[in-house]
Amino acid sequence: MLSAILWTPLAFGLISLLAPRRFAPWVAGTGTLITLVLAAIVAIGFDSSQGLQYVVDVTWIPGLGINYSLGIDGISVFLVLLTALAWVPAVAFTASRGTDRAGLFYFMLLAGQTATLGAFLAQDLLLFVLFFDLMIVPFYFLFGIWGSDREGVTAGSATVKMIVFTLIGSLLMLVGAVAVGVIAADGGQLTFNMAELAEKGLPSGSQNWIFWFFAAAFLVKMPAFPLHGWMPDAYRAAPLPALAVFSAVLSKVGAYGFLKVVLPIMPDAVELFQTTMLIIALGSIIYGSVMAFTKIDLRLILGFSSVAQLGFITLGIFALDSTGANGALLQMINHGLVVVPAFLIVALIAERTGSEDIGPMGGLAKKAPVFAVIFLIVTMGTLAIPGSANFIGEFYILNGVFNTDVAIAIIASSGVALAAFYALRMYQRTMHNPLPEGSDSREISVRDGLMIVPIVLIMIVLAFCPQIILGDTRDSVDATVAVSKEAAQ
Amino acid sequence: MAIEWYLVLSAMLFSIGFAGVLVRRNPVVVLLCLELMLSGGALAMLSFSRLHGDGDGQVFVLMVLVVAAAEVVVGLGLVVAMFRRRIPLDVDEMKELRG
Amino acid sequence: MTFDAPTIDYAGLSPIITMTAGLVLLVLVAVFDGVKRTAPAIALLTLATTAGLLIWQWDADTPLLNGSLQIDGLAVVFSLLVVISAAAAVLLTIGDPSEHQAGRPDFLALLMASVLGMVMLTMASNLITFFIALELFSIPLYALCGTNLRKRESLEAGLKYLIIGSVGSATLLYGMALIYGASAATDFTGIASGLTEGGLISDSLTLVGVGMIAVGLAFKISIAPFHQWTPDVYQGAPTPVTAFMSAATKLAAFAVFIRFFLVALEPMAAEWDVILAALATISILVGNVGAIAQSSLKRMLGYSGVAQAGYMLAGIVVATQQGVDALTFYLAAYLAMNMAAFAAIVIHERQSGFSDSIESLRGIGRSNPLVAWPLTIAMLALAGLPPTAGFIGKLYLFQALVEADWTWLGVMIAIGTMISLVYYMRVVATIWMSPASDASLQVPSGEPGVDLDSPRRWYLVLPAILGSAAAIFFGIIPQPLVEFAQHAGNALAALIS
Amino acid sequence: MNAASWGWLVLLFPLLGSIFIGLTFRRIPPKAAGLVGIAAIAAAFICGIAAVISLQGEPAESRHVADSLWTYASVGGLSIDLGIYVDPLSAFMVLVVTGVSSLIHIYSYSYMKSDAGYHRFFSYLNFFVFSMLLLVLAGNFVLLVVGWAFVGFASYALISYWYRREAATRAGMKAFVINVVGDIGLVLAAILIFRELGVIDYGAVFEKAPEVFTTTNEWTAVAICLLLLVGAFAKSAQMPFHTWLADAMEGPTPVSSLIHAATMVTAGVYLVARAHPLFELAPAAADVAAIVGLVTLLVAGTIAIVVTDLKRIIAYSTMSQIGYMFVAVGIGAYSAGMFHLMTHAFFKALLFMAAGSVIAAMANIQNIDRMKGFYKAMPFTAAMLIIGALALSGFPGTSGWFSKDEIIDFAAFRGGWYEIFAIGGYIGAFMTAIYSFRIIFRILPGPPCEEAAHLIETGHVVHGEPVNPATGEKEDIEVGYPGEDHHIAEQAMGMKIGMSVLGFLALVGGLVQIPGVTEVITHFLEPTFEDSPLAAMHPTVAEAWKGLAKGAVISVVGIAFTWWLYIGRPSVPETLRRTFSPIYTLFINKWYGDEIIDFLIVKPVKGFGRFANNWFERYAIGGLTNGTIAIVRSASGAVRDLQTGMLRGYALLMAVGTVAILLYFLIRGL
Repeated sequence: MLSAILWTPLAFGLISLLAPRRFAPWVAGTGTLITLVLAAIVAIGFDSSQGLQYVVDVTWIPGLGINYSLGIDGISVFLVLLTALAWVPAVAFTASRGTDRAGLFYFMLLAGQTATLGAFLAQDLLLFVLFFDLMIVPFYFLFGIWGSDREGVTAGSATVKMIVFTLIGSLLMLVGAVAVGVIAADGGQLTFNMAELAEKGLPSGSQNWIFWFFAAAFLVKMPAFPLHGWMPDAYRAAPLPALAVFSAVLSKVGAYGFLKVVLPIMPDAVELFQTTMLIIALGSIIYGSVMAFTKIDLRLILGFSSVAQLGFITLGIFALDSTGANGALLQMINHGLVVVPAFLIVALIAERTGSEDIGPMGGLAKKAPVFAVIFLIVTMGTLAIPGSANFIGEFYILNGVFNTDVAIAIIASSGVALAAFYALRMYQRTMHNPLPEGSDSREISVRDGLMIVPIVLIMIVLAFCPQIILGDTRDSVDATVAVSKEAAQ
Repeated sequence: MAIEWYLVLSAMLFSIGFAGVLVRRNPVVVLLCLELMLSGGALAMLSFSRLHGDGDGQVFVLMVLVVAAAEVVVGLGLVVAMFRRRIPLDVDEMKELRG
Repeated sequence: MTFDAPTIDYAGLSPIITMTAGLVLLVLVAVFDGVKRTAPAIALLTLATTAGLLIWQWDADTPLLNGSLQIDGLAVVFSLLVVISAAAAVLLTIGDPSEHQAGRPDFLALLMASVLGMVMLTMASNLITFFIALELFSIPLYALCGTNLRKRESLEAGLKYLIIGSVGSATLLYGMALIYGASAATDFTGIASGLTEGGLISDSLTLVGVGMIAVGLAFKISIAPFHQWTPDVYQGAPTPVTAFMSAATKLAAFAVFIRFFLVALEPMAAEWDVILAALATISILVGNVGAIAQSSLKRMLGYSGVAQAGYMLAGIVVATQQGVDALTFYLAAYLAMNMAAFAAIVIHERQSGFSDSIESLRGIGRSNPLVAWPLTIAMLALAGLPPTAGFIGKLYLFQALVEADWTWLGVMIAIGTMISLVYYMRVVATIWMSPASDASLQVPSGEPGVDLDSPRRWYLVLPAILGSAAAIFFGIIPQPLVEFAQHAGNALAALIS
Repeated sequence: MNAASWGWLVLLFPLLGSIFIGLTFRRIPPKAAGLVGIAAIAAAFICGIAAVISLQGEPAESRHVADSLWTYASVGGLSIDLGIYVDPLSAFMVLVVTGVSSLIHIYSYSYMKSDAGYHRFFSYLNFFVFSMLLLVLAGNFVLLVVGWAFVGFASYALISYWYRREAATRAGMKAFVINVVGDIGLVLAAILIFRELGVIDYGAVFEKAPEVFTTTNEWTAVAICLLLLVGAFAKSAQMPFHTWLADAMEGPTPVSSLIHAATMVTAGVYLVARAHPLFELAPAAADVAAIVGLVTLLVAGTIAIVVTDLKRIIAYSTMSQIGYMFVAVGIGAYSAGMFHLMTHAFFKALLFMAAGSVIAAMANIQNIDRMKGFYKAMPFTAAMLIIGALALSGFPGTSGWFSKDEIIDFAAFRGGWYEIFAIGGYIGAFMTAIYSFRIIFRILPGPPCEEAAHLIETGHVVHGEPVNPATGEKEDIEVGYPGEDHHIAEQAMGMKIGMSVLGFLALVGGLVQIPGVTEVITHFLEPTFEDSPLAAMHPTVAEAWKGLAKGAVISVVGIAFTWWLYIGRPSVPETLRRTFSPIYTLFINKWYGDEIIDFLIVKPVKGFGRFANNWFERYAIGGLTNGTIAIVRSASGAVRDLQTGMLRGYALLMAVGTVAILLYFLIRGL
């Protein structure tokens, strides 16, 4: 079952690459829908009381001790669903606008989905690393080929920068992952199964350096302050539908990695570097928020807001507290749900104004009240207004951090106020104020609405009952956090 | 005579050859210097062969002589080809490929 | 004194005999104009037969010719890879101006001689065969580099390669003399026991000998700081020759490197591992850094080859069987990627009037998928990105390094790989993300060598497709290649602690 | 049905109304939307009454119902139910909110008639009422935060309702961000409560708090209460979070009336009353509430005396009156505070409505300097204005008289240093009389101004061009700027109904709480405050009447003094202004509240933003990124410079390398 979820996108991607041009969008769309249905079936069938489920475990490279091992637990179940979901509007949006070299585009996009799903499903550490590295490749092409050149920065150079910087961490992580397996085996049978590795444990001396190899990969991917140097150029270059899924899902893989890999396998190091990580997270929150409200490019506002949000998520994870980690996981999903429509809305705004700078914008709500309301809901989600699931995520995160370090919690909470400012500013400067010449206040079309509204509806449903997610994730997350807690004692 | 002297001589031969490669600019002379270097190796080999009193080293030296000849042949061939193309026979002038 | 004729194991020798026969045949063919056109077929047939015989000897583990050669897993595996590389080179040669210049059978005869030297080198287990085989593969290669007689660069590359190569050979020879002097033996096992029994393991003169042999071999596999010929020769030599030597010289030289260092010098591994690790590190840094900002694709691949050699050397540093396995795997993968890359370059060259500048690749992602895809896959594989064999190769190396407590060298490889992304990805970016420049489209069709149909020539396309397919295939299903590599490592299992 | 079920219905109707109007905005005519909105709130009001009746049926000692629909979120022991808590206090608030809201909805139905965004307005307004009711009925602190933020959002949406005006959007942003700061205070308070008590539901929290916080003023209890106060102050525009309220007057007048006078801004008072068990465990925090209330009361009063914008005068007056309420709940006069909250809702909503009517007649000019002689032109509005002003200034017999003086009496009764609050309260009352009758005396009597004259002559309201008062440019009425037709109470039934009812309530609403006679509110709220020793204390009836008498005197003297200032000797204000010019400057600049916040918070954050953007991102992050690239590139240059193409150079490097290796080995061999 999980194999089907994993490979369906790639298979359909290949078909769309080879299919006649006009069928490519349909093939790709079908592929993402099938993936979504399969993921939904798995999520519905998920039993929160049992740990790892739907396990697939086949020897892949016996010579290297690597297994093709998939599984789903409370941590990954909704992230898989989010991944399956996020790609649907991205494909639909591209299909509705048409694109150059469509077959190749959908192939890359769907290959990216397979890689991302792989990272969430993998239960073998090296398989995880492989998919983690693989993710960036299709996006490199997507951003580079279909991206747009900005002043002084071509899409090509922006993406080279992106792939170099994100892979810096990934390669170190590869060394680290190998080291984990080898050191844990201690001359015995080599295995990279995450659960077994967590059980075997590592000597704390090795944990310390391996921890940073993993952290480098995850922090760059998020990206976290001060490792976000690649982000602005890449975000500005990227085609928006691809950027939507990139920002919504790929950035979460880093946070997921902390939760799934680092916490259980390197509990001593986690304990040791907890404060450092909390400070990095705090830096991301403050810096990301402040940057978000000085920027006028919508993509960068959202980009830096992601830096801040990922900061919150990291904060929650490294609170090493049940509420913090659960909040972080919930927040990963919430943020994904917010970002996908946000970037599509940016695309719609750009279609109406011909620009992505909020400087000269305004008044788009005039003839487009529905559009404005959709954007308003998304904005409120972004700033985590109490009543949204995002708020519950932040609330639990802050609660977790509060139990760990009061000062950090209080400083972090100022990020909430800054978020209110930059998110609202983004909304106001586009939708409100006078409508300048040359901007076209046009209502959102039904077709575009169908891409965005379902996700917005999911946001609203979750706002009424975030427990839908928390109920399933709770046990797995608590088990993960418990490992670190034990190490602390 | 003690083996040391042969070894010193071989080392000198080798070093002179290497120095020649470093300082001479005419490819033909450079090829000559290469022969010196090989001869240095061969002499050392011969001395050790005598020292150990087995024939392997001597066989080896025979082979080395052949190899050296072959090398020079190819080298000279290339020099001739360059000469025919009116390329100056100066290794310092061969700077098309660099950077 | 009675003379006992040595028993000759013809089965074990059969690949060498076949190669020699093919070589002689080619030289004969060169004489007769009427049959000259069959030369490539003869060459391919010879290679195919050799490959067949090698597979036949898959499980062999016997000394040949009184122990001067040894056919075992290591030899078979490496010879097979060399033969594959040669076959690709033969295909790519067809229609190349250098082949035209030198005369087709002569050109191929030189090539086959070089291959013969390499095959012998993989089997060499004696200093004499080691040296002869090394020279047998090197000397024809010097000539091959200069075969494009009309091009000044080609001649320059040939002469540079020859002179620097000979310096390397002489150094190697001198080192051999010193080792021979210390151990009183020329066969590898004899050296090992001679050194151990003589208590000369940390003797200065022995170590100097080891150092000089290391220098000689490092030169062949383009290890910095003995690498400087590499970019020049890669760029100047005819592309099919570059294609051949890029992987094959590394294969052959690494085979003997493994055999000599891990058999003959195994007792003193603790003496030389640090220096080799240092050389590997220097290579990784110099190669990767040098490749940045190159404008010639072949030259860039030359530098990249220096860096890759550094990665591979790490497999020897660890002095374990797993290291050999990883190295073999990496070399096989490297062969596949290089085959794809150079085949693509050959196709592109013939279309673009022999330009190998990276700029000339602008926009070919759209106009010329048969160049673009293999080149892209090759670049991704060289950069070690999944899902290519390059990724698994690095993984394998990391594992070997970590197990042998050489993690810092693994980190060096990781850092080198990061730097390498800059230039590999720049090529990919040029292919896919830059609009076609006017210059690359305006190829004067009257110019000699312009072959607008080159993407339709099966003998050019085949290596490109096979290479890139292999790079992907073994990235997804690496186990067959892992086992293949382990076959080489197993041959030394008994000898490596 | 029990009270909780009625409570759910109270919440349900406005929510449905909001969603329905929002979804059908293109389908149903504006009038229908307005009627649906009114009906929804009226239904909520009726359900509120039903809830009260049902609640009264319970025995006094268990007169509170908690009910939950489902588990909202539950992780790591922190379980949050989607639950409500109905007790006399919340029921009282429900009645005030729904009652006043109904009237304001009716008023808006006419007032906003020609506005293009009619649907949007009613949808927002209904959503606001829903949020406010959620705030009031929430059963735990997290849900309280939700309601708290929702009203903030609704407030934002309605302040920015005429979003074409940049002043309006800016004001909305300011209100929202300051309110978010308040939300954060509440969030941290909730987290701290959970950490200390392990529960988050009201009932459980109030039960456990005395057990856990065994000594008064334990720092955690104080911290919790102070954090709650941050939320309360931000929402109720108390210093130093007060600056948004005056700007919020950019919203349509019914919004000012409903949100920024009658209901939302008093939420802070409700919160303190709600959490009184905590505040009584942390008297220090309660004192902070009272002191801040007093300071705000006085400062806002001084500003209200000098500003000339009609709506802003009333807005500062609101701040000032909420100050009274904070004093009340801070010193323990809970029922008095709630009583003042109710009467204030009546007369302040009324004042805003009347002001809206005047402003409409002035074609949206709000400066009282321009207004004159509306007594004849708009008799009904004038009457309502006078009623509002009388009640506000605590004229004997009006609702404000009873409620305000009850607070001051209690302060005097508690004695000790609490006397300060009584004295401050009387000073405030005097200022209240001045600013409320300053409005009356400046805009009603005298020769009619241009607009008033036009109204008298033609019977029609002046048709001003829709102009943005801030920039003077022509407004775009399509996006919902009030249309060219302005509606005044005299000509619009809905406005008249809303105002009359409120006018009646403002006059007689105080009669429910005549000391010694009725005291309905005190008795009604008693079950909520039964555990509080402070609430049990009462001044005697005689003392109360003595206080009322004092209040009456101050009010009458104040009004008379104002008459003397503006009618008797119209030159005096100008003289005073010139004589006390520094003080006047201080007052007219609102005690530089905006500037201080700007200097302390906005500037540093913006400066940090500039620093981050112009310096840090460019040099540190860019340096890290590009610096790495530069190092690699320069290394690349070095390698390529070494590659001279010269054969002898290559050989030399080989020689160097060889010698280095050999040296290593030689040294090693020694």
